[in-house]
Amino acid sequence: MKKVYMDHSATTPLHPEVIDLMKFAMEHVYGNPSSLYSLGQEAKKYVDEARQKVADLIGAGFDEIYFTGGGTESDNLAIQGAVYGNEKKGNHIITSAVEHPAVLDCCRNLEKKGYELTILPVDQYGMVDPEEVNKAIKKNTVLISVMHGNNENGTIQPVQEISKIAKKQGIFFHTDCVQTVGKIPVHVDDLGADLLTISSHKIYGPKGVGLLYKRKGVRVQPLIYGGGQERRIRSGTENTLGIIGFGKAAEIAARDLETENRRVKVLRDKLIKGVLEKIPQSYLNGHKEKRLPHNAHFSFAYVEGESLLLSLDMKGIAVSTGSACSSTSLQASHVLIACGQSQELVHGSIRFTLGRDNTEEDVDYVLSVLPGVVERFRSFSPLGGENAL
Amino acid sequence: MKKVYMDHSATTPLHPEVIDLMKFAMEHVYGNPSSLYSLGQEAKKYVDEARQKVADLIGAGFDEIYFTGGGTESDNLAIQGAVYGNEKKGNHIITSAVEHPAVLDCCRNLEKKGYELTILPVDQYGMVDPEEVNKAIKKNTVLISVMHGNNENGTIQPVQEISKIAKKQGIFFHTDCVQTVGKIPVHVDDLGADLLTISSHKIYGPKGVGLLYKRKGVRVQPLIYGGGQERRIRSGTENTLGIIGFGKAAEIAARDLETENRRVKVLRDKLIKGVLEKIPQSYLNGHKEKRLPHNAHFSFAYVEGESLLLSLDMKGIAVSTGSACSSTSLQASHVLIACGQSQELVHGSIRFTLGRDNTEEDVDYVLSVLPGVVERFRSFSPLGGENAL
Amino acid sequence: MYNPTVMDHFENPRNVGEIADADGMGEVGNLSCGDILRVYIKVKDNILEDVKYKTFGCGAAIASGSMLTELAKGKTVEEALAITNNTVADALGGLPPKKKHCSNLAADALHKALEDWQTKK
Ligand SMILES: Cc1ncc(COP(=O)(O)O)c(C=O)c1O
Ligand SMILES: Cc1ncc(COP(=O)(O)O)c(C=O)c1O
Ligand code: FES
Ligand code: FES
Repeated sequence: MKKVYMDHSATTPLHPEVIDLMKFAMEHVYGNPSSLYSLGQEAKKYVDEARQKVADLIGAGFDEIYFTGGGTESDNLAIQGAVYGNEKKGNHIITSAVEHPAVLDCCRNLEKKGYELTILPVDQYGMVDPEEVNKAIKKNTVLISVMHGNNENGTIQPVQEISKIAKKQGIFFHTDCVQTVGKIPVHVDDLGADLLTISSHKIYGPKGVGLLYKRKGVRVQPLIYGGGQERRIRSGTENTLGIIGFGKAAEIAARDLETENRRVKVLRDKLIKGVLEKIPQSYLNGHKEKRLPHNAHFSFAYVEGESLLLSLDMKGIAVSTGSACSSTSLQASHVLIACGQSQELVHGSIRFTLGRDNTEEDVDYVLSVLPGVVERFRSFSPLGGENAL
Repeated sequence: MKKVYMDHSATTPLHPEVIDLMKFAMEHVYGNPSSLYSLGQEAKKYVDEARQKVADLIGAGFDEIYFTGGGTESDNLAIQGAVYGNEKKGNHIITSAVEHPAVLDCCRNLEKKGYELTILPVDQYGMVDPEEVNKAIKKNTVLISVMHGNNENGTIQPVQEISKIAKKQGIFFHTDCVQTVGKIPVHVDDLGADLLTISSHKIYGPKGVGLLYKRKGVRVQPLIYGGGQERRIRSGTENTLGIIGFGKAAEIAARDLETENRRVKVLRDKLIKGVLEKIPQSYLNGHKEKRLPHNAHFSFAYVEGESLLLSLDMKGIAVSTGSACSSTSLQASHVLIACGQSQELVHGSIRFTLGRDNTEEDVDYVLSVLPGVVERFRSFSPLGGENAL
Repeated sequence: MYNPTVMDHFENPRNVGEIADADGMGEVGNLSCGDILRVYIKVKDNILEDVKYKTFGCGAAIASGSMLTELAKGKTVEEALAITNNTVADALGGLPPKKKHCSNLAADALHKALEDWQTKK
């Protein structure tokens, strides 16, 4: 059966060049980078090379990169770290309603602990209005966290404008770039970020490793104490193998950024056009232009996402959904709801996220399969047709 | 040149069987375990298999295992998590003076935040007296954390007796088993642990992955919030590759525990005997019998550890030292100091930790090289000889 | 961690030892931080005819002592007084940041030895 993986925003396979380097490292790079003898120093050299590569990818300094156990940890370190590390500056956090749970749940937990939290609303595309940021700022605001590109509907936020406002008021600005890095240019100075999150496994590197960019001079309290690795910000023996793979993935992401994403965007546009043409009552979620080049996110009226997902899986197509039925918490996508979408449409949402391995044939295959699957579930549905909402 | 790696307590090379499985997983297991389609569920199956293997290794239930980013994170999650998660029970923590920094610095940070901390003294071997634990307990004691085996001098603590005391008083008991698992039997019920830490890279698995065992019913607050992975205790996309390697390493550790450690102990004993015989004014640190089977830790009067380490490295021998000069903080080993050793002897301490790759030839090689190296540095030293302290 | 020059001086330290009839001796450091360095000098006609050292310290301390003796030997007292920790570290091609104090040890010990010679003179 044909296999089409279109869930690259969930995770990506390792790039073949990453695999090759990691295979080498598994056999040859086993010292502890903190050890003084040559085997340890050799491992440190590899870790430092990777650090330089990820720094180069985002225009950061070598010393501004802190490796972590993933994007989620980096978000938590940025937010908890900046808040706990700057208690004298204030106790109010601003974020948006469409953030990843790694940001949103972290902030909500701080709210439970007594910090003040403002969650900014978004428009129908999931976009934050910088004017709202301005209005939300108080004397005690210490941190603003707004993501660069949304993991569900692909909308790109006006991060530059928001960071300018933060800077003017002397407030730290964090941005989650897990979905944008390797897809669109991410440069710490262009974005005006004080803190910035990246995860390796979204750019064809291994899972379980990520980084926090921390601008020189920004105070962050560690989440994890111990041996003092990563210049005391993140203790724990370095995940050398993961970091080495991450470094290679970053190098490739920088090298192939333009060509690959131009290629993927063409496929993605064909997919969007085809779906909206072929399937009645299908809607594109997220912003039309200001969106990630690999993201096509739809809601289909009268069908439920998990069923769609499972049927597509049977046909070899891997995608994700914002349906409540599919989530551990049985709650529908907070992103689509924040965009004002009805619960019913949210339940019928499907995300396609393209990547390096996808071809035009893959898109044609999806376009040949999807309409029939949607149609079939609609024929089961008590909604729609005569019973239309 | 001959290469002898004798720093297995710092980290271990990947076991060949672990490498094989990880090579397979790199190519074939790339789904996100949280994804519903088959590729994701396949990844989940691998993660679950690994979870069963690590659970079996320590006699725990499948649902009592929480994967983390390493031993350091597990220690922090156990301690911060238990303290923050049980604020109503109390705010006093008991630990020992010889814990790993992942425990000690984590506890010290809580002390700064207003929690009460008792750091138990140890005897000359680094052993905690259970009677001291009893005396230290207060009404508001919520957690006792005492490690199983020491990473520096190899001394094994009377963990069973301490956990019994904790249990009687209804206090949670955490034990760091990073150094003991795979070396001596570690069973959660035998040890009486409510919380227990293991790290993968000390048992021939990959770095950057570890686990927290949490007995059913013990409340722990997460350090990291987000997608709710690891049953909400540790969010973040699972480090599938690392977890798969860890699982395999655990399987091998269980299988080879007895034979391998009997073999290593014979070599280690030969090393200890040889060193003490051949090198005047050399001292064995840690307990003679109650010690890890692979650990030989010495102090040599009148020489400095970092120089010794570098000279041994030039001869292909990798070891570690507790000398202040070798540490980032320029502070001498807190473990040896807690054992009452003089600063000067601490500076001359060298740790040999043997492992699977070591042979009797390796020991003979060390014994042929070490006395000369020590002698040479003694001839440089302003201490000793006529200027003896 | 250390550059090849440092490693060379570590492996083959120059002028290790004591001078039995030294004209001056200087020792710095203390055991609590593990760093002790002792310098012996022999002075004739205002020239440092011989310089030797002993140390209980790390690789950087051993290399710094060795480099110091090479720098100081044959110099006038004035020239020797002008040797600083930076002179030593630079001659070694640089030391890791946290090892800068080890080169202090060497220069300071030399200055103490010169003081000792001065007071004995
Ligand atoms: C926007 C965003 N932030 C954070 C994360 C979390 O990263 P990780 O999966 O490495 O924990 C993800 C992906 O899951 C994401 O899409
Ligand atoms: C006793 C002990 N606890 C905790 C750790 C930390 O584990 P990790 O290196 O996986 O962070 C180590 C090793 O460094 C250790 O020896
Ligand atoms: S209908 Fe079954 S979970 Fe929604
Ligand atoms: S002598 Fe201790 S760090 Fe150099």
